Amino acid sequence: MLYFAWVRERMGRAEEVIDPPATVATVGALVDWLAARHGDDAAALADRGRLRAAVDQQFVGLEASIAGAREIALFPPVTGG
Amino acid sequence: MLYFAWVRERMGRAEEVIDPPATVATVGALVDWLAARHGDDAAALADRGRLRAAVDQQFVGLEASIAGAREIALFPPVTGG
Amino acid sequence: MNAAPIRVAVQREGIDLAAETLLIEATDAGAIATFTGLVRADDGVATLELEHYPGATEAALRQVAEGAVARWSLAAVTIVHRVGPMQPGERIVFVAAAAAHRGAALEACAYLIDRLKTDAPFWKRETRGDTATWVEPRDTDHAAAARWE
Amino acid sequence: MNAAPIRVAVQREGIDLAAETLLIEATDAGAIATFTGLVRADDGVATLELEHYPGATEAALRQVAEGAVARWSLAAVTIVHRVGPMQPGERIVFVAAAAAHRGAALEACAYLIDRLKTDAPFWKRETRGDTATWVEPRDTDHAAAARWE
Repeated sequence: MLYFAWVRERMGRAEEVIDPPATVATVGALVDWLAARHGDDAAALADRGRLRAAVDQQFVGLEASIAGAREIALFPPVTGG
Repeated sequence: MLYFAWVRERMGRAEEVIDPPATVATVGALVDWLAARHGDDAAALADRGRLRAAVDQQFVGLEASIAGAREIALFPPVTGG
Repeated sequence: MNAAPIRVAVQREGIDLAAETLLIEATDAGAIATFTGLVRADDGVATLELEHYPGATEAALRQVAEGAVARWSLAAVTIVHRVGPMQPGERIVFVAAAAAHRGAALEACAYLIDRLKTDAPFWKRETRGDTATWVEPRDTDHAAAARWE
Repeated sequence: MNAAPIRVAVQREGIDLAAETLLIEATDAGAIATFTGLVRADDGVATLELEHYPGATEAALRQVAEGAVARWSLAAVTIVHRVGPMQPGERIVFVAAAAAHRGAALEACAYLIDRLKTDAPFWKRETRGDTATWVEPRDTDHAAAARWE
């Protein structure tokens, strides 16, 4: 897992290695699983409407599959340029 | 009078002082009067559709008045930039 | 047409406009349109910090550049984006499009910056006094990007 | 709004992009769009010569710049046009618009170059081998200028 911007700040870490059960099939389910681990993480990830994700560096919606994914990132909407 | 680009080349001069009669009231009439002075000038100014003019540095049509004008320029359509 | 050279860079150091200009002018195009974004000081911002997603950022910028090359007949495309801390007046982003004709260069330049604003993983944090704030995305950016779809 | 500084220059010497960039970036705008026209070598042109109407040219360029300032909220406008003989690869014209927001800068930049092409008294003569030809105006230039009316 990679976290960026205020997601990183609220999670208190920029990255971690995770091993979710096979029943966690989508990005949305993964966020639920991450949040369920710890109260602080639940608070950090509470604002689902402002969470964006990438699976193996491809931008995806929360409904996207994470099957076989090696790198998943969570972050706020982008504000570049 | 000022001449630019191929008008200048065909007239064989970049500028001249003229004193047309008071009956020459418009740019178009002035071009006719200039052309009537000399066969070479008539040939140089023959292509009226491709002549543009400025009176005292303001771009005008051939129908524009030259009353009181101090500087009149004849030139081809512009091709800058 | 897809052979137009694409230059994409994400860097911590300042953007060297003279060097970038030399590169894009070397393409023998007749028309070059550029856009430069600068850190504005007007609302009390002391420092702007840009975070990004290494690897994914470069890929996203390349995709934006390739999108422009696919739509217009271009001689070259440049996208340089700065990351890390910056002061007001410094360049955040520079994009350039070179083409034989000015219409293609101007439109491609607008496309590059509009798409970059929504399609590349950058996050801005502004510091005013002791307060750091993450910049929220603007609806107008999404509207600007959407007009190219 | 009409207080935006306007810089207009018609010059025989080469266009110094670094100096022009410094001037336009000094305005504290967040967005700068530029357009540079270069002499193309692609159709065998050895020399391009630009003739102009001294005095009237500067007034026409100033009018084009003022037209942009009246339409958009701009921090600064630059128009620099070269005259005299030029070689392929050299800069003929540089225009720039600085604004708080990129939309205004990009649109104003396109306006400046489109209007300049039809509204300013410049004439181009191309030399290929021993033959010099006066360049004819292009209908597409008038169409591009007309879209701003």
